[in-house]
Parts: sequence; C-alpha cells; structure tokens
Amino acid sequence: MDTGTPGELVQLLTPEGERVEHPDYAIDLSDSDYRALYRDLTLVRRIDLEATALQRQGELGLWASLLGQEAAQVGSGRALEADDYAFPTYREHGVAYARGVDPLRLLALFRGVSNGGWDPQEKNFALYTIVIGNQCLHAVGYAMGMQMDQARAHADHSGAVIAYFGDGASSQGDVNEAFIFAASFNAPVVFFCQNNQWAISEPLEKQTRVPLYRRAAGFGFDGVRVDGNDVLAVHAVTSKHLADARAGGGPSMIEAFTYRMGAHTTSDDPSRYRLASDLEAWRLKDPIERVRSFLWRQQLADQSFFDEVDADAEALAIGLRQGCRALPDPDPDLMFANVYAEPHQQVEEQRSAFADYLASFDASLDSAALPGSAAGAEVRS
Amino acid sequence: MDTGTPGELVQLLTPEGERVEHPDYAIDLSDSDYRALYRDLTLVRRIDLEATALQRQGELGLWASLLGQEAAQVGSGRALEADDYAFPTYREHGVAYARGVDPLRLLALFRGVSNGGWDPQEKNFALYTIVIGNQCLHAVGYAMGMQMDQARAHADHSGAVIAYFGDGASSQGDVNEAFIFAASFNAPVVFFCQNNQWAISEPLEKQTRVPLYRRAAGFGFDGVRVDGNDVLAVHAVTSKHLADARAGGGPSMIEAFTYRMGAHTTSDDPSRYRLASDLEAWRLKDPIERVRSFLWRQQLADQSFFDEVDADAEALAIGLRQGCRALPDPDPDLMFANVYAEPHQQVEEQRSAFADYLASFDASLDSAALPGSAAGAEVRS
Amino acid sequence: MTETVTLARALNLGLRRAMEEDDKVVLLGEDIGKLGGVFRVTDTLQKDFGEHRVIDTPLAESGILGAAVGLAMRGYRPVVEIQFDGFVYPAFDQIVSQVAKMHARSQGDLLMPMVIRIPYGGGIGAVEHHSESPEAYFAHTAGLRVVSPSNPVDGYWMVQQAIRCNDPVVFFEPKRRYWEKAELDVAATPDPLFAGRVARPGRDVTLVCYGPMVRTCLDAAAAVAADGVEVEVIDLRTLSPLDIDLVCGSVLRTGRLVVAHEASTFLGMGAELAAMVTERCFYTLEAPVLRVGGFHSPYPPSRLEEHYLPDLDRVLDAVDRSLAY
Amino acid sequence: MTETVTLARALNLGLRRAMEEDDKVVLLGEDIGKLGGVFRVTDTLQKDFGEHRVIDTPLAESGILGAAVGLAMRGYRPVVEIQFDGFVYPAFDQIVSQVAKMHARSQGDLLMPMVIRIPYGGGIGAVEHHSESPEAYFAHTAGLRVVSPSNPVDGYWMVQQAIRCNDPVVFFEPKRRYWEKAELDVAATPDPLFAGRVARPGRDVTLVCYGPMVRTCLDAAAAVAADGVEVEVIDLRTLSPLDIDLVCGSVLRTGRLVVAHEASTFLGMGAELAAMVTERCFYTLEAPVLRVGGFHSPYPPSRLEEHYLPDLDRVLDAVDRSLAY
Ligand SMILES: Cc1ncc(C[n+]2csc(CCOP(=O)(O)OP(=O)(O)O)c2C)c(N)n1
Ligand SMILES: Cc1ncc(C[n+]2csc(CCOP(=O)(O)OP(=O)(O)O)c2C)c(N)n1
Ligand SMILES: [Mg+2]
Ligand SMILES: [Mg+2]
Repeated sequence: MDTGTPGELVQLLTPEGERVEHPDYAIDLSDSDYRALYRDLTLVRRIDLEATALQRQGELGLWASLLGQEAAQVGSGRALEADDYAFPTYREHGVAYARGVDPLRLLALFRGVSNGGWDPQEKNFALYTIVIGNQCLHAVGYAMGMQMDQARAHADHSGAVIAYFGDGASSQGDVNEAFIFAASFNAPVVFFCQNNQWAISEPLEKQTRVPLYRRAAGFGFDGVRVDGNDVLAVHAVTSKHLADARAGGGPSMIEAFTYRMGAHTTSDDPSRYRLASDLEAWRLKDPIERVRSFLWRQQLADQSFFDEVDADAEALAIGLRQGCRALPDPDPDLMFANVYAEPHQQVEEQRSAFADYLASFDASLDSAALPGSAAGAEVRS
Repeated sequence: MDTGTPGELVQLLTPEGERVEHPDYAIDLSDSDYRALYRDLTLVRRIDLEATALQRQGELGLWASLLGQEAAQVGSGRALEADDYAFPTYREHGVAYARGVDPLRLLALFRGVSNGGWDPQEKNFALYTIVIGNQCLHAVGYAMGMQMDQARAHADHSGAVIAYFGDGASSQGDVNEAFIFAASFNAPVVFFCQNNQWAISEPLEKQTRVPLYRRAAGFGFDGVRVDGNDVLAVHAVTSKHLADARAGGGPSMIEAFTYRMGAHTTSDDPSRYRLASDLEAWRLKDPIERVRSFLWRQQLADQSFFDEVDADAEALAIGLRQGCRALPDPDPDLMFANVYAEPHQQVEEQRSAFADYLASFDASLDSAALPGSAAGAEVRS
Repeated sequence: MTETVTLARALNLGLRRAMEEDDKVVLLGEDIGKLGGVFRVTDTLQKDFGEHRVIDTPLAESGILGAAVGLAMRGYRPVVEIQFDGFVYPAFDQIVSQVAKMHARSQGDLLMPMVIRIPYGGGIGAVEHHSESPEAYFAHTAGLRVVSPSNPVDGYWMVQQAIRCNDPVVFFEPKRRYWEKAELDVAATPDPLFAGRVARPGRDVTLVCYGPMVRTCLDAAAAVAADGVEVEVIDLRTLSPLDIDLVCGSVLRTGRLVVAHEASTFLGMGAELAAMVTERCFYTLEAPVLRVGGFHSPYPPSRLEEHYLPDLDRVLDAVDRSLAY
Repeated sequence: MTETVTLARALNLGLRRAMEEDDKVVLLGEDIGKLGGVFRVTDTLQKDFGEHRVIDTPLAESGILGAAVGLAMRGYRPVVEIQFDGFVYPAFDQIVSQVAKMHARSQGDLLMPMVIRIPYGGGIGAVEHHSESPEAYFAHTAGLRVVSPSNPVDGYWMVQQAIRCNDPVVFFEPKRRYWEKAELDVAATPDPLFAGRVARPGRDVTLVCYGPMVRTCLDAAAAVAADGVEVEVIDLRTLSPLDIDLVCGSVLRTGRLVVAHEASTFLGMGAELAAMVTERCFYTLEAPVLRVGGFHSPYPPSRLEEHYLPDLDRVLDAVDRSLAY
C-alpha cells in the first residue's frame, strides 16, 4: 500500500506546537482567534466525553465519539460562513458545535427521542446521516441549488457546501457519484474526508491502496491531504477551498488525515481488531495539546486562560448532563405526525385507531394495564 | 473540459494505415494475424449491419449497433485467452464474435425470444447486461474467484477477467465500487471502457471533465488511453494488461477512445442531439479502412483476399438472416421454468393454473379463441 | 379550448404548465434535454426553460435522487425522470432511506416536494428491465405517495398536482399508453389527486385497476356488457394513499371484487386491497377478492409478454370466477 | 449431544458447519473478520477458515452483492452479511436486477446459490435505519427466496439449508432474538427449509407470525390459554415460498386468522396471507383475516419503539377482535 509521503501532508502546526509555513496555504488569524480555536477544541472534547459518560450511565442508547478528530472538525467547521451549508455524517459533533447547534440537540438522536434533533435550516447544518455516503449527494444537490440561485440573482458569488464523510464511506457508490455530479456541474462543494484510518473494524487498506485525496484528480478536481490533527492547517485549507468554491472554482476534496482514538461507537469493542499500542503514536499527535503548546510558547495565553476554558467546559458538560436527563420521551403520536406533510388516509386511520387503542387502556379499571408493559399483559388475561 | 492530449493516446496504426511505434506497447503479430483481424472486423461489421437491417424488417425488436467500435471490440476480444472471462454490456457483439459465441444467439435477446441467449460458461462470455454498470462488479467477483482458485491450487497464474463498460457507465456507483473492490483485492481484472463519446444523447462532458482513463490512478491502479479505432493498439494494450493481471499485477483500466457512429439503438434518433457533420472527422478514422490500407501498403493481402472476406461476410449475413427468421417463439411455460432452480410452491401453482387456463381455450369449441388475440375477446363475449 | 393529445403530450403540457407557474420546479434526468426523454415527455422543455431548469445529469440514478434531495432542501421542487422502471433500483436507497424519511426525521422541518416520474409496465416489446411494475415496493414504503394516471387527461392534471404536493410522489406512467389519445380541456377543474374514480359504473362486480390496466378493464367491461354483466371499473389513480372508501363503497353495492394489475400478484397491490376490503366488507362479499396480475417470475422476453400481461380474457376469467361464487 | 446456545451462536455454528462441509462456501461482509460481525455471528470464523473464506470487504453493499454474483458464477457459494436491515438498500439493484433474475435469464444455465443474511427488526433500542423490516420487498421479488428463523435451533439448521439451496435466499435474522437460548442437538434431523411449523397447537384462532414475532405470539397464546382461548401459533419460517397449505389447514380448523409482523401492514406479508387465505378458505372464515403490524410510518426513535412494535397486547387485541366476529 502507498500510504503517501510526509510531503503530501499540509501542516502548519507540528505536534510539538511549532508553527511551520506551507507554500500554498497561509493563515490569517489573530491571537484571539488562536485562543478561540483552543477553546472550541476543548469544549468539543468535553461535550464528547460527557456524551460517552451519559451513554455509560444509560442516558443514551449509543454515542459515536469524535475523540482525536476535534481539530479536523473545529478547523473545518470554523472555516464555514453563515451562508455555507454543512452535511455531516453521525460523528460531526465538533462541526455542529462550530455551526452553533446546541449540543443537547445532538443527544436526541442517540437517546432515541428523535430521528433528527434540530432544524437543519436554522444553522445550515443538515441532519446526521447514518446510511454511509448518502449525504454527499445531498450536499452536491444543495450546492447545485446555490449555483442556480446565484445564476438567477446574477450574483458573482454563491455560498459553498461542505460534505463530510469517512474513509470507509469513500468506497460507497454514492460518494463517488457525488464526485461525478459535482464535477459535471462544477458545484460549489468541498468534500471533506476525515480519514480516521478505520471503518469500524476495517483498516484503511481495505478501502484504498493509495492516499484518498488522490481520488479527486481522477474526477477532475483538486485534492489535498491535510494534517487532520492540526487545527490551523485544517482551517487554512478548508477556508481556501471554500473560498474557491464560492467564487466559482467548483468542487475540491480535502482528506484530513487523523485517527479514531476511541471505539467506533459505544457499542464497539476495538480490542478485537486493533492493539491498544497502535494508539501511542497518535497520542503524541493530539490535536489539542499542540495548540496548547503553541499558545504557551508564543505566550498567547496564560494559566488563567486555560483555567477559564476548563471551567467553561465543565459548565457546558454539567448543562448537557442535566439537559439530557430532562429530555422528555416523545409522545406516541409523533409516530404519525410527520410521515407526510399533507394528510394521508391510511396514516390518519392508523393514527386514530392507535389513539383509541391507547385510550382503551386509560379507560380500563386497572390503570396499570398499559400497553407495552408486562404488567399490562398479566392484568389483561 | 480537459479532453486529453494526443500524447496520451496509444496508437500503433494511424488512420492512414501507417504503423507507428509506442515505447510501452509492442505488437507481436504475424501476417496472417493481421489478415485475421481484418477479417474479424469486416465480419463483425457485417453482422451488425445485418442485425440493424433485421430490426428494420421487424425481425428484431431492437438492436444496439457497434458501428465504429469494431476495433475496440475485436482488438480486446482477440486478446483474451480461453480461460479468461468477459463481462459485456449490450453492445459487445464484436467481443462475442471473438469469444466464439454464435452471432445468432445474440439476436435472441433483441428479438425478444430470450432474456439471455447463450450459456455464459461455455465461452466464458457473460450474458449481456442492460442495467448500466452492474456487470463490472460481477467481473470483479469472478476475478476474485479466479484468485481464490489460484491460491487453492498454489498456481502462479490465474485467468483474467475483462469488464466492458461505456463512458456513460463510468458515472454509475457500481462501476466505481468495482474499481474499489478490484484494487482492494488486487483482482485480476481489466476494466475496458469504450468511450464512444455518447451515452444516448448525453455527450462525454456530462460524465467527466478529464479523460476517463485518469480515473484509475485515484483508485490505485494503472490507466491508459488507447486509440479505440486502432485494432493493433487495442490488441497490444489489452494483451499486456491481461497478461499483467494473470501474473498477479492486479487491476487496470483501458479507455478505448472511439466514437458511436450510429444511433444509440434502433429506437434512437440522434438527429435530435448531434449534427450529422460531427461524424465526418470520425469517418476518417474508420477502424476497418486503416487495416485495409495497412494490408495493401505492406502487401500483406491482395484483392482476392478482400473479395474472399467480403464473400464470407455475405455468407455469414445470409445465414444470420435465415437463422433469425427461424428463431421460434418460446413456449409460454418458459415464464415459469427457470424462476428458481428448485421448486417453489407459488410458481408451481401459477404454472399449472396457467397451463389449465391455456388448455381451456384449446378445449373451447372455437379454436380461434386464443388468449391475447383480439379475436379471442370478441368470440368470447 | 380542448385539444386532442396523447398521454405523453399531456404530461409534457402538464410539466410545462407547472414550470411556468412555479420557477422552483426543475427537471432532472438522463436524456431529458435535447432528446426530450426517450418517450419525448420532456420534449422542447429544455429549449424553452433552459439548461438550468431541465437538467441532463450524469448516468447515475442514485446520484440523481440524492441531488434532488439537496435541491429540495434548497427550496426547489425537483421532478426526476427515471428512464425506465427497471432503472429505479440503483436509486432505491436514496428513495427509501432519505426521500421517504426526511420529513419525518426532521420532525416536519424539511419538506421533500419531489416527483419521481417512472414509465412503467410492459406491452411495448422491449428488452428486459424495460417492462417492470415496481409500484408495490414504493407503496409499501411509508413517506412516499404513489400515483398512476391511466389516460391523457389525468396525466395532464395529476403531474401538476403531484408537483404541487409537498410530499414526495412516485409518479408511475403507463408507458404502453403513452400514445393513447383523449380530448384535453386545460380550463377544466381536475379531480383531487389522491382519489380514485369510477371509470365505468356497474352493479354486478367491482373491477379495480390502475395505470395501463384501466384500458384493458374498460374493454373487458364493455365486452361483457352485451351479456348483461355489469362490471363497475374503478381507476384507483392513487396507490398510496389508497382510496379505500371508494372501493368499499362499490363493493358494498356489487358484493364482488376483482383486482387487476401487471405487477406480480404476490404481495402486489391486489393483496392489500383484498386484505382491506375483506376486513371492511366481510359480510357483504359474496366471493373472495380475486386477483389477476403478473406471475411470480421475472418479466419474460417480449415474445411472451402477451401471456404475462393480464389481458381482457384473463380479466374476464376472473370476473366469471367471481360471479360463479 | 445437546448444547444450550443463543440464536447468534447457533447461526455461528451453522455457518461453521456449512463451511466445513463445502469449501466453496465463502463469507463476505463488513466487519465480519476480526470483529466477527457487529452481532458476532461470524465470530472466530476468519481465524479458523482464513481471510480467503471470511472476507472483510470495502464498505459498499452494492459492491458486495455484485461481487457475490461473480463469485457464484465462478462456482462459489457466497454468504453475504448485510450489517443491518437499513443498509441493504444500496444493494437493492444488484439483488433485484441481477441476483433474482440470473437463473431465469440464463435459462437455467447459471445458478445463484447465495445467502444474503440480514439482521432485521426492532426492539434493541437502536438509532434509525437499524430496526427495519424490509422482507416484503424481497418476498415480492420473483427469483428470491425469503426465510426467517425464529429460534436458535431453526437458526442452526436453516442457515445450512439456505446455503445448500441452489437459489438465492434472503435470510432474515431477528436481531432482538439473537440472545435467546435453546437446546441444540446437532445430530437431529431438521425440518425442511421451505415449510412452516405449528409452534403451538390450538383450536380457536390461528395466529401466523415469523422471526421476532414468534416469541411474542407464543407468549400471547400462553397468556390467553388460562381464559380457555386456544390460539394456534404458526411460525411461517419461509415467506417465499409461502407454506400456504399449512396456514389454510389450520384456518380450516379454526375459522379465524390473525397475522402479526413488525413490518408495516400496508402491503406487508399479512396482506398476501389475507388475500390467499380468504381465497382458499372463503366459506370457512368466520372473521376477516386481521393484521397486526408496524404502522405506515418510518421506524420511530427508539423511545417509541415499544409502541410501534406489535406487542402481546396488540396481538391479543386482534385475537379478541377476531373472536368477536
Ligand atoms: C450503507 C451503510 N452500510 C453500513 C453501515 C454500518 N456502518 C456504520 S459506520 C460504519 C463505518 C464507517 O466508516 P467511516 O466512513 O470511515 O466513518 P467513521 O465511522 O470512521 O467516522 C459502518 C460500516 C452504515 N451505517 N451504512
Ligand atoms: C441503470 C440504468 N440507467 C439507465 C439506463 C438506460 N440506458 C441504456 S444505455 C444508456 C447509455 C449508456 O451509455 P454508455 O455507458 O456510454 O454506453 P454506450 O451505450 O455508449 O455503449 C442508458 C442511459 C440503463 N440501461 N441502466
Ligand atoms: Mg473512518
Ligand atoms: Mg457511450
């Protein structure tokens, strides 16, 4: 397998926290921007850890941790402008955060109280997409729509779309068709692949034998590999590609080279397929530590700043925990409420029949006889 | 659109019939091989013309002409060895011919007397595949099977597979997934794309903005563009890639750059979407004419040879015409015969009910009362 | 005011009017531009509305449907053409997992006002994959609506109504009826989209059908009328929702029901109608609901299709059997 | 001789035995190697049979099924694992257009001895796309066989029989029953694959179910037994072919039929059973066939699944209604 060369990797901040330059990608961030990125990274990690804890406590049915991918998500998410639109997988909690989606809303899906959780149109952040690859085509379609709007308005700029997907997803027909449509229509979309080296238990080499970013050239657009644990590089690269897209430059692909530090989800047991020691090398490349070192080194932040961020993170986590526990179970009528936007006879019939059925239990003498409860069954017979 | 450069095109025989050399691809053919190729090309074109004529006469429901693509098909088809396996689209009449499939069998599908027409395993030539792209995955699976057989036999060679597809097909998810599977398993398969510049009415640029062969590199294997109207180049390139595949070199892709000189099928009306004059340039690149010139120039054949080939072509056409007209309509029981390999209650019940139903007409006094005939309906009431 | 039009032409006129009335309506498909679609249903539309509204796409059905989802999210009303019934399956995932579910999973925040036009059914002597009747797959899928016009007038109105509907509508066009003609009055008031229609009244037996089978069933009803058998023919028009009240109303009068469709009867629409009607009209039915349809076999080579497709004789055979109870 | 095993383990043992007995049996899927599948059904098989027989594939379901077609043509017997029900749709095209039709279109020259294993159904508190019941799509498709074991013993035998079958078999595994246990005797003689079974005899009403609902229905039957109501529970085991004789035989005795499944009732298996049984037992039925099943809505978020899934109460509600006729 050709794993690529270091020279192919865009890096602006080394794992040791040293700023390095790159001929094609520059950064234009203020000191407070740097601190804000550090804060984002820390908060996002804290949200993620809290959600994992909530799953362990039985408050969530499942959680897909982003541990290790904070820089890829914060760096790209913060590169988006308000008019841009993001299409996530199920792991883009950091992007959601950057878009301003309330983290509590993310828990709804994993708690099982909703199949969505937020209004996608509010923050231009689509619903999580679980069927691998599907969202890449939605992203392209949305970008085509932006382009049409632009043409109709005779504007010289459009918004841009970012489509997130994983290394595993790169094998799906839909993702490759998305490349084709994007190229054919020169749609303003950035394909952002978080190559975290794993698709559940399958290592990268099951999906490809050359670096993924090289896929782009064969479809007729630019691809670039960026150090996915380097928030500065990710931010710079994504900003540039989004700007190109907005200006009519068409699609491009970014491969953020990173590593999934945790299990695939809380249901997964990585000990069955990878060695704990495999993580060591990547621990040294931690996306947050290097920004911390950088801030220290450059004297851009002092201990009080770090303490404050930690306190914010803790407060956020507490709020999340409390909010999660308070998330109510949905009303059974939700099953029928939004199947269609307009009435549908069969759904309406089932809806009222089910309401009557539920009511029959309320009406029964023994109020313990609730459907779905074993007690109900016994009382009944 | 980047249409590629002349330098990217492998050519061994110019449109004028001049032999040219290529650094990577040599040919090793005898004089009689050259003549045989000419004969193949001529016969294949004659088969195709005859089928088109048969469609016009109402003997076939449809025909997909290969006009202009004879060299791509004969050149690649003749590069196959007996153990190799070919997976065609619906237009590979020339490959079928090269594999030794009786041309008459090809007509069965288009006449509507069969959904297949030949035993794929007999000549290692799969059934025509109409759903665009599906066959590329079958090809890879078959190649994986060859590889497994090879491993089990501890052989150092396997057969190879060739997967045909069109420029339009290159946009299908299945085709791209086939690339991925082939690369992942290093399967002995050659992807052979006949880029005839059209997918029905859609020109190449709807599907791609860079030469298609470049797609291969992004998936981690070699791609090459060959003059698809140059039978020698196609033969040389395909032979080499097949040999590599057999020797464990894994997948590769060949883009045969050619042109669909006729309508998409006999149902199509190209005047709606392309100018007749567009064909002029390609008429000068005719795949047969250049071999003819070459044979003349090199004095490898004389008039009697050409006359003989023409006579053979004519005889073949006559046989085909007669054979086609004599192809019997299938028995209605065929609807039920091969749905399953083992009995299936519902099918068997429908089968006997339908037989009874048909028999009820035979038994009726008026033997004109056949189902499906308007007469039957009138007599009935 | 009226014009004689084929179904293909009526659909074309309906699409044109929908595009005129709402500039968010965009058409996507293979060969729908210059070619006007292989059945010419989109003929001249690209010329008149431009390449941004009549979009020839790359050859990938999942791509088309997935892009349509994104366009709908951006506020467009995509009308997708699938070239033939047998080519909708590559898009099945996007349709079932995304198009059908998006409104529900977004708790109503997102609309998917999309029309998926599919020429369907057999009878045109085509090669395999060009004569399928996959409507049951879609009708079984919650979140989708499924309709099928049987004639030019319905074609004209229903396609416009489907485009105006805020839910995704799978729109099955009976391809062997594309060339049938009728008088179209574009100033008329159409029937509602999600309702069936009595195509021919009758007292003795109810014959339910839709799409390509309506013509066959009307012919069958006409054929037995001389014998004094009155067949009431119902053109369902909509498969999801199903206008079950119309069907049951008829069955309560006739006591007998025959359902005819081209699709395989095994788990076809006839099964659902049989189950629903029997439940609702149990004491009225004088015969079990009988089904006439395709066999449980892949669509056969075209030289056999006259045997596969339920024709007038097979429909009347079922009518006779029903009456014999 | 006997061992207490879960359904997941029984399937694992069945696969192992099939692989031992025929070296042409190969497994393909996502995460079926080292991980042993997300439900551990293929646990240890890669270790014991090697990477050439237990093949972790790229993440692409159409790719998996398409490759399996090629492997079958080369003489292998591929057993494909689809990770969850909701992820079979990307492969729908290959399954419906190729796998199902290959034998017929090759006029019998090609066999497609393939098993497509799909963990299906709800009840495990999963996120969307992980709890679907898509069996009707496949049962409606001619050329496919569809089966579903309800218990460990059937799981063990049926998976081996499915692998030996020369037709493609879609093998639906009731995922919420993976951890239920039973005594397995690997030396026993199994029932034939394409036959249903009376899981509990009874005289008053026939209750037909399959897969995950069998446990629920047996519980329901047990619950009303004390009241003197005898429910005959039939475990269909096979959906295509459908063992209609077994069902009708029972209905001829009981006069009543209730069908329960998790899938949406609208065009679900219950519809076909209602239609067939009503046609065959018209004069025997004392009540219309009643159906209990999923609603015509996407599978809800897991906190609502207990309402969506037909439980003992909803099954008994239908039994009561049937008996009330
Ligand atoms: C179509 C489909 N097939 C299978 C799955 C099951 N599945 C969920 S996540 C996953 C691996 C995804 O890997 P990758 O794309 O690398 O993303 P990551 O999880 O690493 O972020 C699989 C196979 C799915 N969700 N959708
Ligand atoms: C999945 C699918 N979609 C659409 C079609 C209809 N169709 C048949 S041929 C064709 C164009 C194919 O173009 P290309 O792959 O370039 O092959 P060519 O016909 O030029 O040989 C289309 C769209 C089909 N057969 N299958
Ligand atoms: Mg990954
Ligand atoms: Mg082409």
